[in-house]
Amino acid sequence: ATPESTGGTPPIAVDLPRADSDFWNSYAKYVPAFAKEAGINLMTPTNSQNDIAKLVANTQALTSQGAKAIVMAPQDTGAIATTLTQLEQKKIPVVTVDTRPDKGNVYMVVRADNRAYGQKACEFLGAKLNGKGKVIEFQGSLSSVNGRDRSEAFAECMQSKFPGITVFAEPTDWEGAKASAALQTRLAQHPDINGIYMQAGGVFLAPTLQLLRTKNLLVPPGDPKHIFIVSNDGIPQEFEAIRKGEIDATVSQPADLYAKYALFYAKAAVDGKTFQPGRTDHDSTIVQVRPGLLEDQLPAPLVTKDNVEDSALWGNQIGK
Amino acid sequence: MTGAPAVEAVNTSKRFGATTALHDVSLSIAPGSTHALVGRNGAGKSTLVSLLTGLQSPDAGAVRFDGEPAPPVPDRAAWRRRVACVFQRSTIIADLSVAENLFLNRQGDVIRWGTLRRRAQQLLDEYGVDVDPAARAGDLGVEQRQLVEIARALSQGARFIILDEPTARLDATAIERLFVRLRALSATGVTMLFISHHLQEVYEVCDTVTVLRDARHVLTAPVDTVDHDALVAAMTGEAVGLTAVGARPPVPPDAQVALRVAGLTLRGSYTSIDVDVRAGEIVGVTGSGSSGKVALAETVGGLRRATAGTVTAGGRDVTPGSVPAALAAGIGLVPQDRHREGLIPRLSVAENATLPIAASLGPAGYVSPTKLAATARAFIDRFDIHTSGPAAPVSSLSGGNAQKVVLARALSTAPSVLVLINPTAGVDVRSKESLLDAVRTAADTGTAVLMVSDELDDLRHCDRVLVMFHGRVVAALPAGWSDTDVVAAVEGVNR
Amino acid sequence: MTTVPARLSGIRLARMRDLTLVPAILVLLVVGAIVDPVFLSSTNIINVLQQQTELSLLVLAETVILIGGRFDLSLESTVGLAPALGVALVIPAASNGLGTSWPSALAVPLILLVGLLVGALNGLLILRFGLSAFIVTLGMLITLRGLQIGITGGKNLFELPPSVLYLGNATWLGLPLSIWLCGLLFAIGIAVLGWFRHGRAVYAIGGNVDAARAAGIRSDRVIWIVFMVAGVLAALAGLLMTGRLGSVAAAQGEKMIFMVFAAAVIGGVSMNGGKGTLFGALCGVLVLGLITNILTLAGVSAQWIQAVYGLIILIALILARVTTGKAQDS
Amino acid sequence: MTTVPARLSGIRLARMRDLTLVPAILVLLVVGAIVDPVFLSSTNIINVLQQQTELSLLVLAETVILIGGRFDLSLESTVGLAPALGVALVIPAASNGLGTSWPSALAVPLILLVGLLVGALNGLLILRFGLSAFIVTLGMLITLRGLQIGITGGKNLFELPPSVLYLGNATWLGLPLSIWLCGLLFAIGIAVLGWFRHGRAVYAIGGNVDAARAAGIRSDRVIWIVFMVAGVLAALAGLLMTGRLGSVAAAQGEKMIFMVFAAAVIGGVSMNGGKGTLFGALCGVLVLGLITNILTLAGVSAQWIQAVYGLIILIALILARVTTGKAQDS
Ligand SMILES: Nc1ncnc2c1ncn2[C@@H]1O[C@H](COP(=O)(O)OP(=O)(O)OP(=O)(O)O)[C@@H](O)[C@H]1O
Ligand SMILES: Nc1ncnc2c1ncn2[C@@H]1O[C@H](COP(=O)(O)OP(=O)(O)OP(=O)(O)O)[C@@H](O)[C@H]1O
Ligand SMILES: [Mg+2]
Ligand SMILES: [Mg+2]
Repeated sequence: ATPESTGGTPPIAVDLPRADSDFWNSYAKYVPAFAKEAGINLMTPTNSQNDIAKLVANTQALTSQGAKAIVMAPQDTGAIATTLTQLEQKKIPVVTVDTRPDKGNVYMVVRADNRAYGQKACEFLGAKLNGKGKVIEFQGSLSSVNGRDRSEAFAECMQSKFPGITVFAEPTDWEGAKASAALQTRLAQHPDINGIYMQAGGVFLAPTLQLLRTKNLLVPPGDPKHIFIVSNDGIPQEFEAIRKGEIDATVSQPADLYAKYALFYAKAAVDGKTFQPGRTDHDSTIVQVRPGLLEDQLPAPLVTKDNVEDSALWGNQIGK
Repeated sequence: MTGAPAVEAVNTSKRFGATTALHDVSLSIAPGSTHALVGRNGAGKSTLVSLLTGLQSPDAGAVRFDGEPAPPVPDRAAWRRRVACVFQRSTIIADLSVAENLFLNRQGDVIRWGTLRRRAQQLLDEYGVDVDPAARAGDLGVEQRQLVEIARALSQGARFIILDEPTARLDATAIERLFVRLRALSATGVTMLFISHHLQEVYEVCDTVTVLRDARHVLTAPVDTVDHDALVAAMTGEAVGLTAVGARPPVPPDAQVALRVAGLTLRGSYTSIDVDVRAGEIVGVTGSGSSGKVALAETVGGLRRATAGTVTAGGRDVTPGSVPAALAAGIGLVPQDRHREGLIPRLSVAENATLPIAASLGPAGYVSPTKLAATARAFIDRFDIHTSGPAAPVSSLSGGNAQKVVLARALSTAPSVLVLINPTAGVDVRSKESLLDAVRTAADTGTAVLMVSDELDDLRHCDRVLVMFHGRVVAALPAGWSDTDVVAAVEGVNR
Repeated sequence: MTTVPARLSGIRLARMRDLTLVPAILVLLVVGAIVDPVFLSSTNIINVLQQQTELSLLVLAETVILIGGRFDLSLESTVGLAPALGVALVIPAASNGLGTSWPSALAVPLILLVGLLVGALNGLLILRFGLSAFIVTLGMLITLRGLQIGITGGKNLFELPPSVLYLGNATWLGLPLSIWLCGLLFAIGIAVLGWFRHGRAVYAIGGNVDAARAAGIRSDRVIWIVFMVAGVLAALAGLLMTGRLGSVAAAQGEKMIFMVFAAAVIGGVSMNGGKGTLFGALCGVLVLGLITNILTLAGVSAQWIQAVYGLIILIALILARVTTGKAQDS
Repeated sequence: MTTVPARLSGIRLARMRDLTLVPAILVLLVVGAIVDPVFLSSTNIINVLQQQTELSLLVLAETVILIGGRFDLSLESTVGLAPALGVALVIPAASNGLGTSWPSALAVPLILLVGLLVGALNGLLILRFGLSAFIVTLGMLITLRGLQIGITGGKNLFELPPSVLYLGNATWLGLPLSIWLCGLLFAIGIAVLGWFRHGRAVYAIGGNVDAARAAGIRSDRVIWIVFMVAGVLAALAGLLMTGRLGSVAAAQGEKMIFMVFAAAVIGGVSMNGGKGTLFGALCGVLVLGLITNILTLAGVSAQWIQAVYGLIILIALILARVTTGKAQDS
């Protein structure tokens, strides 16, 4: 646990948000690789198992052990305010990944815009359905900010741009079984559902495909019975499904870039560098969200059959 | 007597922690004999039973059946072929039906409920138990449950049967029926071990008697060679006979009425009961199993709420159906079943005995440990409770000693009215005396006592005895009654 | 005291306790039909039943354990671990397998075996070592879930042998196989608990273990077997879920145990042992399934759905209490 | 039958049961010190203690309820709902408040009041209506969490009045106030349960409610009060957590109830009522806290940490069993 003597470089700590999601496990795999590449003295990553109290405890332990910068991905964005204040007092810079704290300052936020995910999904479905039809949306949990951002953006976009589309928003608590049950029930009620937006491919992809398969609804896009599906995450299995024509698109949430730039900014913070809002050298923009809070908004491309073979997509690099 | 003894305990010892429950005890029962095992509470009788039934294994010594070593402890089936037992503690499973309890684990691999119920009905009829085989066993009264246990043990077909205080919860008729049954079984060559604190029962059904005292074997002899006093002397280690019940001085007619029960009715149990108990008076109440006497006492004690009528103590009406109200009105209660509502097994003797007076053991609800221990020690001395100390959990006491704790608790509040339900059930002769003495002492100092009991020995201490039948008082016998008067009234025989 | 009315009321009471939830179910059916006519369509009813199959198997297992006077929280993680481990042993390392690549025909037996072993281990710790069932199975719950995450690296397993998918997917005579299976297992369970000596022994043990022992019942052995059967049932539930959802999710089964207890206890099974029936528990499962289905059909807003769900459970409970007039214990 | 050794051993045994976990704690301290010297630093130890304050208050509440022979699962959602509702009533609608904008001095009393009301409602349903405590409080758990999500729309509340933040944040004499507070409350709890009439009544009720009633204890009233006190303690835990984390999270308290039971039961509290001590339960809390801290310091890989955690709990349990030699019940 104690930082190895990597030539006395200051140790940088990473806390992983959860261990049971394909997306975050990919992220976890990228972290040590990029750390090595950047010559960072990485402490053994901790894992807060989607529990904010654990995140706080881990942060305290890492601080005691001498971390000079901390990378974290608080899934609950309100509950770290006090922790951030304490870390600020101890002059330990923080980089948050994926989420932006509601309150308190961090050195840099590295994330893709979750509202944009919902927006992109809405626009894709709206275009494919020609502005009318019935869409079922598997929401995450209301108590997750990312889920809420996606839901709100999706709802706003649908309402303003595609009023002819009826949206059934199903709360799932990120559980595949709940999504499957809701889809089954909705299909009985509305057999003419022709679009699905799932907010997390890792959890909802397999249950959805399985159910549609048993209902013989897994037909190619040309078929009038085809249900258009947009997913979110960009894991290899989603790409596979796109290639097979089982789903139509996914938003690739950049696990590799999350890891790479989180570590990049952590190192920069330790080295005393500062950043300004504006374009970056890696195809993204740094924006000032509020005074004292910079956010590097990484690109999150929509992946369809057209660009699914792009080798730059992290889902294509990681193997399956 | 030919061949090996039917049952033998050879130099058995058993310890529980620091308590020696049995010390080098040997017992040998000839085939076909009916053997009595007597001794004071805590002498080790039930412990010996647990060894003989294979529920526990002895620390030293051995058990033999027909000269052969007992089966290994895990082989319950083999034990059950050799011995059946009515345990002192209930082994009824409350949520199962009576029929199923009777044939527990011998229903056959696939159960035919109709057949099972019919067999149960036959068995119950045979023992004269008026219970529906389909009823939930937990809904039965104490004595009905006891009868079910007896019927179950006797029906198992074992050639050796142990009855650990089977009569403690039965009324006179039920006991008589049980004895008829036992004699019949005995005539067919069944061997029996019979435990009771009623020595006259020992003379009535047994041929040999063994006495245990302080975990040791004292004597084994044919019953007709030891008379009552000798038996008591062997049990207690003192060469004094039982003191005859001294007549109580008559209650002065001007003594105040401490307890007045007026027009009390509990639907389904009893109707229009009027009783006055004066300060210093002991009133007995008896009756058969369904006479409503227990329900009456429980109503007075605050455990039940009457449908009509009033209970008045010390001139004030008592709020019905509330034990705290009854306690505040000066009514103390010894409930019927010490396991169910008498004791909190894991708490200490001291805490159990002082539950109602905890408020007086320190300021602001503080319970001073020293005061608690001192109070409890006084109780232990006064009621002669055999325990390792005030801090011992009450579950480690023998049945009789546990009963004394319940009485101690009822008297702890120095009540002006004391309600007792079967106070001496399962209590040994000497303790019974000290228990009843304590009751009399309380009465002598002006406490009014209402004592519900089936035991003529208890009732003898009463100034008058009320007999209930089907929920009504049918007779009031002044002191000096003869046993037959009571029995006739209890059975509802018109005179 | 006459015996006849007593007998009548005794039987009536036992029956009634079993039927406690029937009024609640009827109310739900009516409400559902009003909410949306689709509700009563056979497709929808079959959907509800199929969605409840996994839960119902866990409830079957837990009910028997509860009747025996014990406790098992670890069932929910067996639902995840058993399929995960069984599958990981047969699929190639490239698909997140363990690299053993055993013949894939072994997958289903392996999955059930894992369940059996978990049950046996629970039994060992509880019965032989005398540890508290609650905390052993809670520790086991955490450990097994951790093992699953450790083995799979937290990944969902997507590439499953067809044998693993079959049970949760196939349809026989128009009904999902999983419904047939649950029906069969419940029928067996009801028969064993109601008419077989070994089933009755479970009631006796849960009711009064000393008395059961005195009657010659080998209580430890019976309970141990119950734990093992429960483990197998949980593994089977996991298998059905895997087939139905098409993958082994890292969080498969998570949070189910609360619903398992809810169904059993609403269905009249006592947490104190010795009391309850499988039929009642099954009714409990149905009630929960119908509530979820109706809330989905009614399109209750995501914001309030959970509060409404909780409230309805409380109301169903009160309804059951009122219709039987019996106080519930613990 | 000699009395003196018996008395001695009686006392020794009772003491021992209380000290069951002390060997486990010592082992953990040694292991922690070996893993990382930072472990024994006062900062780290204070951190561990502070992180456990909220759990320990819930454990305090649950232990008293368990000793009284009842059950409360809803504590964990009171941890979230009470601060959320209390805060939402005082903050402006713009910060996700309810729009009532009551004076912010009312926040803390309101929070505690919500806890009290939840406890009172639980008591009402369980004691007056005779419903099963398990299922009532499970229904309540779901309902209260649902209410919180409904009221806040699932959002975190982070514009909190300073009074709400104070308790979880302040430091007195170098120690977080929350640690002082927990210490004080546990001291009071231990004293009341050990030496006061009403505390002993809880043991009596849990040990044999019929006997307690027959002895004149107003068992319903006592248990009702216990539920209300427990509700207030849970609200207080929520307040501390809110202060410590700087906001009311929508999932605040989620999944804590398992740990609450784990701590209590590892600490020797029986699920059957009438048995256990607050000191033992507190040791249970410490054991869980130390294990988590050591695993973090040791840098156990994220993949395996949960499995290791579960295993260590099982081992601690076995250790406790071996050192006391007493079988644990339920
Ligand atoms: N399980 C036990 N644990 C501790 N002590 C016990 C246990 N069982 C019995 N004892 C003690 O052993 C002694 C003998 O008890 P036992 O029950 O054999 O007495 P008994 O002769 O049957 O008395 P009674 O006539 O009151 O039933 C008593 O001191 C009792 O407290
Ligand atoms: N609260 C009640 N409600 C309805 N029936 C009752 C109630 N209490 C008692 N009974 C019935 O009244 C009858 C007599 O009651 P109880 O058991 O008190 O008789 P008892 O004379 O006290 O018997 P025992 O010989 O056990 O002392 C029984 O049939 C019993 O079932
Ligand atoms: Mg005895
Ligand atoms: Mg009676």
